[in-house]
Amino acid sequence: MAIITRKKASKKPRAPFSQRTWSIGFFSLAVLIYIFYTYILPHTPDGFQSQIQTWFPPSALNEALVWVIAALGLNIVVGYAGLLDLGFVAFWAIGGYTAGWFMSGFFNQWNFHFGSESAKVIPGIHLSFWLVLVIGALICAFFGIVIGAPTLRLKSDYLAIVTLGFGEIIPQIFVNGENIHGFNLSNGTKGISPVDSIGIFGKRLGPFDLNYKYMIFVAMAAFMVFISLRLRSGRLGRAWLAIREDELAASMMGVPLMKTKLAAYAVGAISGGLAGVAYATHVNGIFAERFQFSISIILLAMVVLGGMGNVWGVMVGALLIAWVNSTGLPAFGNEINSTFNTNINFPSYTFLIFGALLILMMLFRREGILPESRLKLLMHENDDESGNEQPHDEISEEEDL
Amino acid sequence: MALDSAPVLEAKNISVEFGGLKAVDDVSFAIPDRSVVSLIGPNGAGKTTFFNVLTGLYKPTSGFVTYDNEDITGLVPHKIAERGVARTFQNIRLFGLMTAEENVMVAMHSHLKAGIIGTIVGTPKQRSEEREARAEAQALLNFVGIGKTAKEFARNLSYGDQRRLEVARALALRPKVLLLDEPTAGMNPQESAVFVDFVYKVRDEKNIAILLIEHDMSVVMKVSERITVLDRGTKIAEGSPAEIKSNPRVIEAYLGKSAEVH
Amino acid sequence: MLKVDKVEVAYGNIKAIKGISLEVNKGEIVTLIGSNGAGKSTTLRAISGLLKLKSGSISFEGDRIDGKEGHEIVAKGICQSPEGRRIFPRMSVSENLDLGAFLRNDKEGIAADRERVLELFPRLAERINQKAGTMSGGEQQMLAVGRALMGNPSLLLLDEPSMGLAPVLVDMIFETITKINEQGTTILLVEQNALAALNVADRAYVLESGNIKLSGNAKDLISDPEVTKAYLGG
Amino acid sequence: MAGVTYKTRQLRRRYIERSFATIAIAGALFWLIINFVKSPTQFVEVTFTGLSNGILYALIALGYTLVYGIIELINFAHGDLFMLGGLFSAHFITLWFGQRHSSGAGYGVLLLCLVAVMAFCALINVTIERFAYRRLRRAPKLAPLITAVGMSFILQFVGLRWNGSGQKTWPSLLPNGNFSIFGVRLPYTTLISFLVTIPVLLALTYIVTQTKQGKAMRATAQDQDASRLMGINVDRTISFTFGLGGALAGAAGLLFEQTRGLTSYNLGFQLGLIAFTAAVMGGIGNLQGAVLGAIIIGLIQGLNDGLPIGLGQQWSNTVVFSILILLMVFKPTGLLGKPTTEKV
Repeated sequence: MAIITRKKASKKPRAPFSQRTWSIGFFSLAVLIYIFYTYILPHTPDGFQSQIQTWFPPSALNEALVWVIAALGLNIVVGYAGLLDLGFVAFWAIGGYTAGWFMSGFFNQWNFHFGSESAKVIPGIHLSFWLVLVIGALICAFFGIVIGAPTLRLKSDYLAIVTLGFGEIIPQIFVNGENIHGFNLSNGTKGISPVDSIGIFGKRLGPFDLNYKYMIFVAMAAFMVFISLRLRSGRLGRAWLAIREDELAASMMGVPLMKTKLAAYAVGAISGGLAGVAYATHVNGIFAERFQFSISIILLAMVVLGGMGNVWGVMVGALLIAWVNSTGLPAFGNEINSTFNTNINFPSYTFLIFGALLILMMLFRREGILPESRLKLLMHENDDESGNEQPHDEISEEEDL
Repeated sequence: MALDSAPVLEAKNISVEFGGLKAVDDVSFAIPDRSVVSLIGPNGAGKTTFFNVLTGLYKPTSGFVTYDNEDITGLVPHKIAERGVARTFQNIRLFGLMTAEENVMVAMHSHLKAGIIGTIVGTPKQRSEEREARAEAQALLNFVGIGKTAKEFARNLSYGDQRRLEVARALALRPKVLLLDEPTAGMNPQESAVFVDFVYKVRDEKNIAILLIEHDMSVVMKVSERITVLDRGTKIAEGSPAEIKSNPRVIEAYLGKSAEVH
Repeated sequence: MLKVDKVEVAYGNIKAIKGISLEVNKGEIVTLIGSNGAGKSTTLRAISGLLKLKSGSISFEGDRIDGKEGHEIVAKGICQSPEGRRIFPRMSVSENLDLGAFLRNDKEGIAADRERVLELFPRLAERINQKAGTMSGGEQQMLAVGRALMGNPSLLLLDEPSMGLAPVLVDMIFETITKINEQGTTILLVEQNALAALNVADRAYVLESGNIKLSGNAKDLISDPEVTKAYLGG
Repeated sequence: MAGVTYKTRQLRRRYIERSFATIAIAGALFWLIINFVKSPTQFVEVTFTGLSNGILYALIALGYTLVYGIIELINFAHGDLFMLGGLFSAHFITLWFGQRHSSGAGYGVLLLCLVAVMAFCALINVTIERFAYRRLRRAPKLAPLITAVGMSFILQFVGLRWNGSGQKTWPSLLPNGNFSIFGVRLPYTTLISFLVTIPVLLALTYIVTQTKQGKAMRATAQDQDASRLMGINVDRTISFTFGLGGALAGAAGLLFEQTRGLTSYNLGFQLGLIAFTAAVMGGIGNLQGAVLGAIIIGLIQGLNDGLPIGLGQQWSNTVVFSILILLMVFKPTGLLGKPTTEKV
């Protein structure tokens, strides 16, 4: 069946998103927030300060940034390459435990210090935070490839299931890892705590140096944005987009499917690892039971709500959801309860709010808050007035393709 | 005419079965270098299946395919593509949400060398490579006559421009063989006539062989140096346009005067 | 009986048929011919309610049927044997035939029609318990036509019944089409095999690029130079 | 000769896969035999526990497979539907009808509850399909999948409000204690699991293979447009399928609540994931496959959790999901699934 004519689209293509404007905006906002918390907030009236502490505590901001880092990685996998990953929490967990192993007194049978600002007398492996970031990223990239290599041949649904299984296995290994043939891998449910603080310019950051951590996390998020944008505009990014649109045509144009998908997986995993390390220093420990399926889903929600494929959209989505989840909802609940003298447990509505948000977005604004222009077209492909599906050739692919 | 030159792509005794049904049965076929040859046949004759074997989408049940004297049977599609077998699709399969330029650049994937790190850092080498690729893409778009549409999404192009973009994209592989799957489907007679000239232009200026699957007989007869006719998976005739036109088996296959033959 | 009036159908922004009008009268065989992509199948799919119209109307025995769901249109007595057969491959021949009579409750009538179909296509009787997907193309085609007949249609739509069949079978299919028509079923036939279709049809419409280019008596069209040209490149 | 390399490559791959499978199966057999020799009665007991878990999974897995078979959607909310079924049953029996012990009246209520809970879950599932999934049938695949995840959250929320955040225990109307055959002691609950599940499975088989509605379902699963041409109301058939899956989940919910005596709002997720794995293992979309996969997974879990030489319960999920991943890698279509032809 063929297509006869095609009305020439009268609309001029929209001017490409100005990445520069966005970058400058991001940077300025980050600096402004820093100035506000460090220099202005202490001089404001107490009432205002406590309001800020309730609604926008700096620790929540830091945590939100950790989510941003991970969501940006998932965006590469889901948003760029179109591979559904439901087990992203695994990389987060692996990153976290990397920090636990190399930045604490956990392996107290050894005593090895390198670049860390912690006291030399404390046994255990103590490496510099920056080095651990690299190690965590590498380990995650390795696992990304290991899990990806045999499974990326699968069709999208199956891939989702396998990643989901992976996301269940890894945390369980850590939960049960207290005694693997006598070796304590993870300290089980007790977790690893405390984790060394970040050292920077010879200074050890204490648990209350939130503003320094903020800067570090902002820099990491900026790094992920940079990587995303650079890759997106290059050879690999084009191949990812092509695969997302039409895998078969892409392979016919010389794009190696496996290698390209693996690259997406590996880069995504790296960001998961970075987020894991950052999170470990943020909460000052690693606790196996936190790594649940819901983390994978929340990350996916961030990517989807923000606008798959658009780093800025994903960032907005991640900040918003992380904030609602950690402080927005409880603070809002307290406000309501004290105003109306009610006693509603608002955080227990998280499920409802997330569920409703996901469904309503899918029904009414599938492309997300800040969509990539192409995604908007994609998501509404078949709901034009005619509602007729585009016919396609049926090419039966053989099993081993 | 280039029919006497050595074959650049050759298929020998290809059979393809789907669940016991033979879609292609023992078909041999050669594309001489720099020739324009056509594959015709009624719907369901196995043309597209055969095409899919040449490009690696299907693996033949038996037989083999060689390209430049190298066995490429059963290689995955991207390996065949990067060696220099390019194709277009019967129902246009562009990357609709990428610009025309990006579409062409995707097909340059195998020629570009930049790795992940190089891309992130933006090494001078990577930058100049990108620049050159972009220039080459623009040149290809100009070549097929849609140079002005470089920054438009492929899906917003007119139908004829989409067909041209598909050719530009295929040419970006720097192929020695270009396989065109019903390129004039949905074109009116004037557009088809323009297309005939375009095929020659591609062949002559890019120095490549062209294999055409086509329904429009006027196009096939005008453009082909040799025609192969498939019917129900087997080759029933092969020869020059004049020979094919007067071949009774071909007339039968097309017009269905089957009673006399059987 | 069937009246298609200025119908347009689009896939997305792309118009596949651009204002087609045609009529089928009771007892006729009408054929719709044209090259690949001319919009033949799209027309049939629109009549069967699988595609939504962009504009125009379709009426059947005086009632508007455009905008109705597929199953409602079948209930009115329009059955289709679709392009590419579309039999249910993982079901037996017998089950496929039963599905053709899905909306009917008259056991006797169904049994009679089943007998009629198996008489028209004795091969199906031999394969009655075989999985439909394992049969040859020709047998699948017979099943597709037979399945549509099981709905006891007053109007039968046939989309490319000869596609990919061996010549012997092509002849057989066209003979059967004539037979079905003689038994009282009106037929709208879409074909690429123009000559064969024109031979059995009363009237014909020639489609090109989504428009009707020619129409008239089938016998006249056979000798029309334009038709010959379109099919063998003059 | 050209062409040979490709054939040998294919053969080699097949050979590697075969030997891998043989080694894996041989290893599993070895493990089973050792355990059997070590403590035969325990072996038989855990086998039955595994089986009774397996058929419970089967009820849930069928719901996944039915829905996937017909509209290719992984219905993430299905496990949570099962959870709600359990909650409904607990309230129905214990609170609304006040039955706490095994008795004649209790059995009557139990039967009544079975009907009620099946209707309840069927209704929920049909409603979900009608108001969410149906509108997304033409959207890219990711959209309905994410919607299903959202639905799962909403159902969990309902469970959370209804049940509270902790685990709740409930009295069971089933007879306590064990019976023994040939010296092997089996709990009555295992027997009852079989007594409930087998008729339900038979009824399902009957509906799908013998009735008109079942035929419509199978036809719709194979080809929606062709089904329309047969006069099948595709929307209604899909609704019916969701209803059927929901009813099975409801039955599973009741069974779980009565045999384990507990409810919890997040139970559906865990069990749903395992049941889903079972459906995939059997070849998603294939009904017998779902039952087979569920029984295999139930057995594996039972054996792993209960045998003297095994990884133990804390590794249960890891074992199940590792097997799933291996299976996906070597046989992506599942045990009974057929290679799909993808429409591209």
